[in-house]
Amino acid sequence: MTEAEIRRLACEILSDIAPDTDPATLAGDKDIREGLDIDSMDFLNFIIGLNKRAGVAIPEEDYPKLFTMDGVVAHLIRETQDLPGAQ
Amino acid sequence: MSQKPHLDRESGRHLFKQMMRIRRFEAKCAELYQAQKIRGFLHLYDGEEAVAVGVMQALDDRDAVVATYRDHGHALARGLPMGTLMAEMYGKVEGCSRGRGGSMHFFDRARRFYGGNAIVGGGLPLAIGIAMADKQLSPGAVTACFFGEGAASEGAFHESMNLAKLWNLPVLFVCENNLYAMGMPLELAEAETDISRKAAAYRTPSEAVDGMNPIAVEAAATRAVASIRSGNGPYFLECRTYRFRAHSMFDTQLYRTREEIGLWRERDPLPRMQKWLEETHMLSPQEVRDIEADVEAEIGEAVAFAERGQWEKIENLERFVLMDEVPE
Amino acid sequence: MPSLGADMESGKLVHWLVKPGSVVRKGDVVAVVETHKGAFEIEVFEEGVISELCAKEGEELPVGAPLARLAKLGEAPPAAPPKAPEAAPKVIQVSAPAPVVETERATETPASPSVTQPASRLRVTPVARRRAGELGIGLDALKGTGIDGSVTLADVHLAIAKGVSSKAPSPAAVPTARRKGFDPDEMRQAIAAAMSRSKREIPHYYLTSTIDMSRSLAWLETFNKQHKPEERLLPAVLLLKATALALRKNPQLNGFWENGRFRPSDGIHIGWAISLRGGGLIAPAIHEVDNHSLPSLMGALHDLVGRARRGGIRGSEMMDPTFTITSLGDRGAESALGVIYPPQVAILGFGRVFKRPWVVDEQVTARPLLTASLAADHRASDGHVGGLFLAAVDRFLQEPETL
Amino acid sequence: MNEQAAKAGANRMTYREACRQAIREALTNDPRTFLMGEDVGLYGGCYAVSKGLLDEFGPQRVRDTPLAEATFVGAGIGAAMAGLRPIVEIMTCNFSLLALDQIMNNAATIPHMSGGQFAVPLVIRMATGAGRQLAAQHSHSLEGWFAHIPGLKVLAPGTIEDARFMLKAALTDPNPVMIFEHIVLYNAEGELDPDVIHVDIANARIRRSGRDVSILTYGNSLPKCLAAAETLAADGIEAEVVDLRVLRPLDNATIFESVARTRRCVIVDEGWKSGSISAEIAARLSEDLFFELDAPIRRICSREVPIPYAAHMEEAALPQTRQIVDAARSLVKPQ
Repeated sequence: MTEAEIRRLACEILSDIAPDTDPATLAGDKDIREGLDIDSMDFLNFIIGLNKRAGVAIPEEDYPKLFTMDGVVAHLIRETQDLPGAQ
Repeated sequence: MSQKPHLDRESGRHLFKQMMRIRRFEAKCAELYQAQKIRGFLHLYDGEEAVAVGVMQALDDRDAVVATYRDHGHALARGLPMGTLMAEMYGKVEGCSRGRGGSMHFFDRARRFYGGNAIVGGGLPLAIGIAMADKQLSPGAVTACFFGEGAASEGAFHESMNLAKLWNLPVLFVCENNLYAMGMPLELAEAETDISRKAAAYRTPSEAVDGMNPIAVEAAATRAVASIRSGNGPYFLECRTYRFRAHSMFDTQLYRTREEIGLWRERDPLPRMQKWLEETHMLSPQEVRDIEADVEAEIGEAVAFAERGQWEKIENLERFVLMDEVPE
Repeated sequence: MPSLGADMESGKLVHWLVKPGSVVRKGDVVAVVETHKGAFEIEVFEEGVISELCAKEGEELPVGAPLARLAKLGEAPPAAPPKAPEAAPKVIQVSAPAPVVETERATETPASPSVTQPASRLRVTPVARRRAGELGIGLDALKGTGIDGSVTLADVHLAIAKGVSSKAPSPAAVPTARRKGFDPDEMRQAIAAAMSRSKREIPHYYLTSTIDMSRSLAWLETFNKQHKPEERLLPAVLLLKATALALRKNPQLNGFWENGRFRPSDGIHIGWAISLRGGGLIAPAIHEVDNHSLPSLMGALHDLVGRARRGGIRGSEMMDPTFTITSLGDRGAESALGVIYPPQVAILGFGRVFKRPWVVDEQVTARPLLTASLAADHRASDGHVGGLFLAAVDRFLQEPETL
Repeated sequence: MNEQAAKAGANRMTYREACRQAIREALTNDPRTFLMGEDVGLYGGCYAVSKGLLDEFGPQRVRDTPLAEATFVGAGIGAAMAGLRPIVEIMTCNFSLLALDQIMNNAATIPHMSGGQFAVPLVIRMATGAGRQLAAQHSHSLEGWFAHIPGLKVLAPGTIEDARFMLKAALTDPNPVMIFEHIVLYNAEGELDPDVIHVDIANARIRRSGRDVSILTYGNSLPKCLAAAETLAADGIEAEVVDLRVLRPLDNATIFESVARTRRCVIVDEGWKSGSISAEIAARLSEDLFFELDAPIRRICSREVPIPYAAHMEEAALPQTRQIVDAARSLVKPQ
């Protein structure tokens, strides 16, 4: 996946979770949980969404890498490259 | 039967005690069935004990056993602990199949007991496969496959007889011919009623033996197993026997007469064996009473074990439908 | 008008889902009522035939006011309701389309391939009906462009774009509103009322205990490692289950203070405090928490939080809690001393898990610690019970594999 | 560029070849594995899948059986219980009915009935489906029946990749796994990604993404659905094609996620409609996803006749691309 695709996907999932926010305006290094005021259930839903829609495995120990949008992008780029069938 | 079995005091006593364990255990089962402790189908082996006890004498630990739904005798003679069998019939989790099998489906991996199978003829193809695996992984091991004469009507019987010989597999076929497939008399079911002759069509050596005589069965089975172990392929034993009780607990036996049952009763292997052992001074009346007391105590413990047992938790209901791994 | 909570004084009947003559069974949803906590589906608890609708849609009624009258099945309504026009012969009328309308529709839409439904019935797809309900859009106003003339999700969104009248308070807010009829100001008022009453009437006592979470968290880590994200558990479910099991041992904290005495509850239904986006708080029940496995509890919690935020909480879920938990989660404060939600008699607050020094085998070592704070009603129990309860919660959390 | 093309050429193969390579790999890697079935050896397999393997591995590992489905399938079960990892081939799924007793009463029940003491790590492969004018006793799609049975896993490879790698995953699984290879797909050719050496047997796969309607399918209906999606795209309809791959246990999560997103669903299944796997999926969607649906569920299945011989009748009896296009379009753009 490209960076833009990942950002779009992440924002889509997040706006479903926090419909009153605009995740696209969130600074890349800002903690998403604070920025959008989401709790651990919301964050789990975010992980589930990423796992399903991007098809990447996200073990629990990697959660902290996904606290910021920059982190999400970096992690997903790396993971989707390793994915079988990736172009 | 004209064999001169070598029978010492110890093995005579063993055969007698094993048969008594089965007989008394099943009498207890019938009682517990009527008290509604045991449910489902309950098929008693009463009268046929000599077959299982005699055949098991010829087997050792490396061998495999495939049984029928009338499997209490096979399981006890093979050494499955009586308590786990009783617990299984109670439906308890301590049962030999964790309460999922009941009377017709005893299993024991450690003793290579591949199950009571409640599809007539259903165990024969399994025995073929087990023997194939043993031939590769455990040369010298024999698979003893029990089935009734009713199975001889099934296609799987003929397919299995054919494959066993075609592939020269170490299978001991043990036909327990008790003359009735449920209520279907042999002569109404088979064009050739001499079951042992069917083996000839598959070029498999066969013998018919007195299934009411454990010594004769043991002798024949020993010969058969020796032949199989020496690489000659399958062997077929027809054990001519009789069940004294009904097919299952709910059977009014319209298909046979009291007189017929009475005639066979005279050949009941237990009193015959007892008489013979006493006459030859291998067993004193006191020793018989001691054996009875042992057996009763074992049954008492088995029932207590079953009573004490736990019910499988319903959250485990779907456990083992799909396995997480192949058990070692 | 049923009472859906201690802080509810009145409610507005939004929708009738039945009409005179409808046959209803226990558990059927018959109406939608809007309160300051959002809209709730109202269940009926007896079987019968609706003989009269007393409340009109849009009407605000005090708790206790009759909404409708129910006749026994097979019984004619006691007296023909005075103003009901088509009352008399047909008491039970399941679906009786007027023939005129039928022909009208039949000429309007071409013969449809699926013929099982009467053509006169307004066809609305399930998702469109749900969304319209959430947004307060009346279905009758919508034109269906979907298969067989059905109203689809697109039709609902189109209606909003065109500004079709919505029953929601402020039309401008509709497209982003995710809950039915929720008004932050009203909810604030309601919370104020209930909490004031609690502090006024209930003599609270407080007990605090620090719990070493290392075993629970380690167990959770192992479990989650073996499961896909959607099957993973949050620490919250361990807290819920441990609390429920501790309540089983200490039933004096599980129930209600009513008419000057404590009434214990048979089931353990824990109210889980959920903060709503944009402010506000509700604490609907998870039923029979002690009988759930952890995965099933996680499912229940996930479902409940989702519905709370979408506005799909049922009235009974608001009425049922026998005990409340407020858990501050992983970004919260150190501890939470709760205010009891009357008529319940206790509330347990969990703070955030912090790594702190802790003495194990005479050695100081870093451990993840959690502060559990019980606020309980001194009329119903004494501190001794509270202490036993907190100790039990701690003990269960030390044996997560048994939860 | 040339190098790349050469590399790609080496990985181009038929579905049949992929099946054969999978078996060869299994026989090479595990001495406990053997292939057994009617005409798998000397004849080379009814559909030529195992051609050449007898010469390579010998008659113990590639074992011709007499025409005795009940017993050679049962023997596979016994051998699996006693430590081997057999691959049993049933020539065509119509013949599997002769072994149904063994599959249902032994393979699927013994692990549970023995309280977990015995596993049946067995793979049963068989040809399924119609499209070669083989008439009613060689053309049926019975995988949906087997998908009814708890204790079995049921796979339907619809791509070269799955034909190549599902067997490996199936042999690693401790349970009886049935693989249904579609007779029309055997000649299908495709490119194998050299980096993929493993596929799972748990998940459905989205073979084409789209937002307007989900088309759920498997086996030889997959290429038809992909073709339908192309046609629909020209019409501005973005169809998502979900390859079920695993019919038991069904991957609810992927199915629900897709349909919850598109809110419309067409299920394409070469089995008969009554009591089919498509019926099961439709029921699950209406049970669990009712409030997400924006249109009725549609199913395209085989007509309820024994599959006939004559080409025009056979074609009329099977799901065809045109019907899939029409069904999907009617849900997205009714007029």
